[in-house]
Amino acid sequence: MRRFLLRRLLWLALTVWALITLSFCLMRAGPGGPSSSERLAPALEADGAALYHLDWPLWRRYFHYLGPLNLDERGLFGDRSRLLGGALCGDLGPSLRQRDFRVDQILAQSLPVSIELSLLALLGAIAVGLPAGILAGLVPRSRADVLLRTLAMLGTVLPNFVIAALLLLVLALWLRVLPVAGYGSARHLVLPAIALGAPFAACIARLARAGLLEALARDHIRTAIAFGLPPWRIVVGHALQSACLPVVSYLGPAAAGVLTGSLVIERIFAIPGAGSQLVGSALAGDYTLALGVTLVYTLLVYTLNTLVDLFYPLLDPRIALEEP
Amino acid sequence: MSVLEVEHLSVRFDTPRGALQAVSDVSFTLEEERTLGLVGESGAGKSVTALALLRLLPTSARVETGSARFEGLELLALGERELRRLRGRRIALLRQDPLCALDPLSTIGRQLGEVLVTHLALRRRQARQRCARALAEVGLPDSERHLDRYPHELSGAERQRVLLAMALLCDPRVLVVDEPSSALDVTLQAQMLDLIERLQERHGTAVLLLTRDLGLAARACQRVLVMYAGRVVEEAPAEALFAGPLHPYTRGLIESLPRFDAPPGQPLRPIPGVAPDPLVPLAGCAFAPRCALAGAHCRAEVPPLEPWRRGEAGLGLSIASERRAACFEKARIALPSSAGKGPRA
Amino acid sequence: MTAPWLDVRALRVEFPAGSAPHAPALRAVDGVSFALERGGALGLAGESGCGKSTVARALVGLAQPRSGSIRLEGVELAAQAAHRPAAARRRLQIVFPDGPSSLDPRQTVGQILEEPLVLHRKGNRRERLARAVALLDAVGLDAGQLERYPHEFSADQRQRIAIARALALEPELLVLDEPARGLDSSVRAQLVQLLVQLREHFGLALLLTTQDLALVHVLCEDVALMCLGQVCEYGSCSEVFGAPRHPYTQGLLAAVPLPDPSAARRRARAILSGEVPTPAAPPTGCRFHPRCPVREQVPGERCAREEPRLVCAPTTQATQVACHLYAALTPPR
Amino acid sequence: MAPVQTRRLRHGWSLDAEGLDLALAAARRARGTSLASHAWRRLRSDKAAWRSLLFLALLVLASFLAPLLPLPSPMAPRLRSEPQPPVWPWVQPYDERFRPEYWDLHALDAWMVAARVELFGALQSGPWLGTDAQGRDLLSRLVWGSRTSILLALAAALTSLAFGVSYGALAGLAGGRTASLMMRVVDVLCALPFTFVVLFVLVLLHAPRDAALSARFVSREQVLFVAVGAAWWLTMARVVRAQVAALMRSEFVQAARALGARKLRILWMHIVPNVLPVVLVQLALTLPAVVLFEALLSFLGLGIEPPRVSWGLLAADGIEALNPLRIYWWLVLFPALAMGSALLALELLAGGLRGALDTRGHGEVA
Repeated sequence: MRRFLLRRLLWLALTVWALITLSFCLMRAGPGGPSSSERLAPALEADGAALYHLDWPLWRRYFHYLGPLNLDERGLFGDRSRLLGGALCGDLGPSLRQRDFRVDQILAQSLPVSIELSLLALLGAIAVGLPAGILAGLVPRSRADVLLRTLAMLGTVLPNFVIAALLLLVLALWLRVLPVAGYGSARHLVLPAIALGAPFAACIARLARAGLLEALARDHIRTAIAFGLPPWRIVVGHALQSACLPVVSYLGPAAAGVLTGSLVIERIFAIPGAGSQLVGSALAGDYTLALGVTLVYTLLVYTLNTLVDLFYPLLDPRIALEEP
Repeated sequence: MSVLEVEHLSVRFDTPRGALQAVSDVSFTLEEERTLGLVGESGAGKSVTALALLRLLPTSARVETGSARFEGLELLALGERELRRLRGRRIALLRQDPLCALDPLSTIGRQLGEVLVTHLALRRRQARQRCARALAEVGLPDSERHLDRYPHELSGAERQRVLLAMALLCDPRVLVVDEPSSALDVTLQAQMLDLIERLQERHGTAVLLLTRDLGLAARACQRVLVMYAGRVVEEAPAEALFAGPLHPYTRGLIESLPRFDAPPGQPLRPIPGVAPDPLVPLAGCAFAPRCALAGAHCRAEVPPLEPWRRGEAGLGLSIASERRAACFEKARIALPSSAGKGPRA
Repeated sequence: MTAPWLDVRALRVEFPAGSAPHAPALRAVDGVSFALERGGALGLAGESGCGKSTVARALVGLAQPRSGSIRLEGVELAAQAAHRPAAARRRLQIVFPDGPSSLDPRQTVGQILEEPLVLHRKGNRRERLARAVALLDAVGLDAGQLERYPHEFSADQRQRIAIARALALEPELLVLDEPARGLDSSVRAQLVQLLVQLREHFGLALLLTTQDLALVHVLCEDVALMCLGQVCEYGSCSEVFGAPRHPYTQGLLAAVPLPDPSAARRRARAILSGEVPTPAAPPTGCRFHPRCPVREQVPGERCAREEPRLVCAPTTQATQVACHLYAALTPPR
Repeated sequence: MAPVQTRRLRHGWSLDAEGLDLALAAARRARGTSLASHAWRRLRSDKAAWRSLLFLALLVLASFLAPLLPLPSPMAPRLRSEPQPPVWPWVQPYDERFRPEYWDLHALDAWMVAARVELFGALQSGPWLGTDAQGRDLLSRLVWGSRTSILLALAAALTSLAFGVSYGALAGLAGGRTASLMMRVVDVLCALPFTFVVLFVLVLLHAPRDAALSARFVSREQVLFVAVGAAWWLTMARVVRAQVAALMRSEFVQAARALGARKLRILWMHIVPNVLPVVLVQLALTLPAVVLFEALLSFLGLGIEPPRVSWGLLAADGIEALNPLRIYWWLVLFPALAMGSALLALELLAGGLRGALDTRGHGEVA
C-alpha cells in the first residue's frame, strides 16, 4: 500500500514541477511574456519589472518563482521575514487581469463554487445513471431498455453545451421554470448540474447495463441457477457487484471530464467558478491565474484517480494494489 | 427403488440455421444409490438431456415430448417456482468445469451459505457450521479457513471439491455430474469419482454421470446408456456392455480406445467417417453411413431400441440385467465368436 | 555403445517468477535426461505443470535452457536457442495442441502450409503449392481445401493441418505437445492412426507429451514419467507399464480409466491423494514425497531431505527409476 | 473426407503439373470466406451501422466539395438588425448576390471556388436554415464548419495510427521490463487532466493581437492539431500493446518463431493482420471524442478563431443569441442537429464495427 501511494505522489510531484517549469519558460521566452508584451499597461510595465526581478540572474528568478524558498530581499538573502514563497507554496503572484487580487485569493473564492457544481453533477450522474443502467440490463430488449438506451446514446453523443442550450431553450426561456443563469440559491444550480452531469449519467448507464449483461452471462450465474437460487438473490448477490466494477473504474476519468465540462457550463450559466476564471484568463492571456487553476485541477484529478484505484481492490479481491 | 423415470424425451433447438433435433426419444430410469452413465461424444445430446430435466436449457430449446417423474412429480410440467425449489435441494448439478463455476467476488462461505439459507432457511451461524462440515466431508482440511477465502485463492482441485460440497449440502436424491471437457487432470478426475462413490454409499444418492470417456463410465457406473446423434443406441449393465457390445457404434468406440493389455504397437481400429451434422435430418439409423454392417433396412428406417432377451443366442447374462440395443443387425454382432470380426466384417 | 541419435543431458529450464528482478526463478525443468534413436518414439507423461511441455519447447528452441545439453547427432543445440542455424531448425518440428490460436485465423490453409517453405526459401510458388497439396493429402485431408480458413474446419482437422505444416520441411523429429487433448475418442483414434502411418512412411521420430498414458502405450516405444520438472521413471513402455516401480507411476496408472469394468474394479486403489503440486514451490527432497503412499518404507525420512538419483531398476538394465526404495543400485551409463 | 486408413500415402513430393492444376482449380471453387469478408457481410447486415457509414461518407464528401456547392460565402456579412429565421427552400430557392468572399483559401479550394463561379455564376442558395446576427448564412457555415471537425478527426486518426499503433506494437513485441516502462509513461500521460494542460498551453502561446508578430508565431489552430495528435494516441497504444502481447504468446506465432522467422517478419505476417480489427474499433471510438474536444475549445473561444468557422463556434453564437425576449431557435437547433447526427453516426458505426469484428461470433450450435 505505501509503495503504491509513494509512486503516485512521486508522479504527481513530477507533473506539478513540469507544469510550473513549463509556464516559467514559456512566460520568459514567449513574446507574450512580461519582458516584451506590449499588452501590459505602461504602469504595470515598471511594476512588472520590479515584480519579476528582471535584473536577477535566470536561475535565481527561476527558483524564486518555483522554489519553496523566497529568494528576494525579504527571503533567504534578505532579512528572512518571509522565508517561504514561490509557486510550490501557492504564492503564484498577482493575477495580471485582476491586478489587485492575488491568484490564491481568486482561487479561494471561486474554487468552492466549481467543486460544489462538479460534485453535484457527478453524484447526480451516478444516482441517475447506475440504477437506469441496471434496470435496462435486467429487462433487455424491452421498451424500457430501448428508451433508456436511446437516451443514453443521446447523452453521450450531444456535447454538454448543446444539452445546456436545449435545456435553457425549453426549461428556462419557454417554460420559465428555472432561472436562466447566475449563482445564488440552489435553484440556480439545477440546470447547470443536469447539463454537466447528463453525458456522464449516459456513459455510466451504458457501462452498468453492459456490465450487468456480461455478469449475468458468466458461468457462476448458471451454477447459482442450477442451485435454485431465486432470481433476485442471483442478481443482487452475484451480478450487481461485478456489474459495478466497470462503473467504478470509469469514475476517475469521469471526474476529470466533469471538471472539464464545468468550464463550459460555468460560462453558459455565468457561474463564478474556477472554470470560468480559467477561461477568462485564457482569453486575456493571464497566465499566472491559468497556472493556478490548472495546478489545482491537476491536483484534484490526481487525488480522485488515486482514490478510485484505492477503492477498486475492495470491490474486486483479485486485483492486488500494485498493478497500476 | 427407482428415483427418476424419464420416458421418450425429445428436445429441439430452433437455431438461425434451422431446427436441430438435439435429443430424440430418450428413456431411462435412475435407481437409488446406483450410478447411471450417459456416454456419448460431443454433440450426442447427453448434456441437453440432463439440463432438460431441470429446465436449464437456453430459451431457444423446446422440449417436444417426454415425461420425467421424480418423487411423484412430473418435472417437465412443473411451474418455475416449484422447479426452483427442487434445483439444488432434491436434484443437484455438479459441473466438472475447473474454470470458474464459483463467483470470483464473494467468499466460499457466503456462496455455500446462500444455498442453505435459500432451501433450508437456516440462520447465518447455523448455515456456516453446516458448510464447514460439508467441506470437511469432501476432504478439504481445516474447512473453517476455507470458508473465508475467495475462489481465486484455491487450486483447481479445491474448487472442484467446493462445488461437490455445494451439491451435497442439502442431501439431494439425485446428483447429475456433467463432465464437459477432460481439462481436469486424470488423477483429479479419479479422486473426484472415488469421492462421489463414497458419498453415494453414505447418502444413498442416485448419480447420473455424463461423460465422453468410456473408461470413466466403466469405472464409475453400474449401468451405461450409449448415445449417438441424440438417440440412445444401446443400454446395458457396464460389465455386459464392455464384455460384448451389441451396437456397432459401441463396439467401434471400445475398439478405438488405446488399451494397456494390448501388445504395444498394435494398431488401433478407429471408426471411419465423421459424426453427422445435427442440422441435416437423416433417414434411418444415424450411424449407417459409418457402419460396415449397414444394409438397405438400416438406411430406410430408424431401428427401435428393442430389449435383447437372453433366449436368443445371447451371451448367458442374468434376466434382471435387461439389455437394449437399437440395431437391426444386433443378432449378427452378438455371435459369441465375433470378438475377432467386429463391425468391419 | 555409440552416442544416441538425440541425446538430452541434465536439461534445466527456468522462468523468472514474478516481476521482481531477483525473485527465485521457477525451475520448470530441473535436470531431465533422455535419449532417442533415429525413427524411435518417446512419450513424456505426467500431470499438468510437470514441465513436459517446457521440454518440448526447449527442444525446438522456443525456450532457452539455463544449462544441460541437447545433442542431435553430435550437434549441440541447447546453446543459443533463439538463433539456431536453419538446418538444425528444419530437422525438429513442433505441433501444438488444437486451440483457438494454434493456426493464424487470417491465413488460408495454403498460406499456412507454404509459410515454412517460404521462410526456408524452398522452391518457387508452383513447387510450394504442389508441396502444400501433397501435404494435405498426406494428412488425409481433401487437397481442394487450400483456400479455406481455419475457422471452417473441425477440431481434429485443424490438428491435422498443424501436423501437415510441421511436415513441410521433411523433419526427422516431430515433437507433439499434447496432440489429442480434448478430442473425442473416435476422432483421437483416427489421429493416432495417422501418426503411426506418418512414422512408418517418413521414418519420423516422435516425441509426445501427454497426460494420457494409454496414448503413449499405443504410439511410443519408450516412456518417461515426469513429476515437477524431474524424471522419476524412464524405460520401455512394456517394462514401465507392465511392472511400474515408482509410486508416482503406479498412482498414474491406477487413475487411468480402463474400458473394462472388471479390470477397473480389481486394480488396487493406489490413487494419488492430495493436490497437483505447482512448480512455483517444489517440495524439498524427492518432489513426490508429500503424496507418496510408500514414504514410510524408506528409513530415516530420506525422501523429505534428499533428492533421489536416477538409478537402474533391479531386474532390467533398461528401466531407470528415481526413488530411494531403489537407492542401493548402480546409476545409469 | 475419405477414411484415413484406406488412403495410401504418396511417395515423394513432386506432383505432376496436370494434377496440380486440377487441385488448384478445386481449391478455387471451394474457396472459404475469410474473417474479413465475414465481418464485412455482418456490417452490411447491421442496418444502423451501414446507414451511418453512408451518412458519414456523404458528410465527408459534402464538406470536401463545399467550395463547389452553390452556397453563399460563410463569412459574407449582410448587416441586418436581427438574425433572419429560416426560409423554406421552395419559398426563396435562390438569389443572385453571391460574392466570393472567403478567408485565405489554399490552391485547391480557390480553384474549386473558381469552378463553382463558372458553373453557377452568381447563383447561391437562399437562407434555408436562416442567418445569424451578421446575416451570414447558417447552412453554408455549417457545411464549412464541418471541415474543421473532419480535418481534426483525420489528424487524430493519423497520429493515433502512426504513433499509437507503432508504440503499442513495439511495447507488445519488446515485452518484459521495457514494455512495462513504456506503458508506465503512457499511464502517466493519461493521468494528466488533458484539457486543462491544453488550455494552459494556449494561454502561454496566446498569439498577440497584431498580425506582425503572429506571422512567425504558431496559430491556435496548429496548437489544436498538435494537442489532438499528442493526446489521442495514448489509448490506442494501450489497446494495441495488450493485443500484440496476447498474439506473441499465441501458438501460431510460437510455431513461426520455432521455424526461425525473425521478429519483423512475424510482425508483418501474423501480428498486423490480427491487430487490425482492434485498431479499427478503437479508431471508431476516438473520432467522436476528438470532435467533442474541438467543439468544446471553439465554444470557449479558444479553438478556431473567426473568420474561420467550426461547429463549436456556431453553437457558441447560438447560445449567445439566446435571450428572454426573442428566441432565435434555429441558431441553436441546427448546430445541435448537425453535431448530434454526426456523432450519433460515429457511435452507431463504432458499435456496428465492434459487433462485426469480434471473432467470438463463430459460436457452434448449443
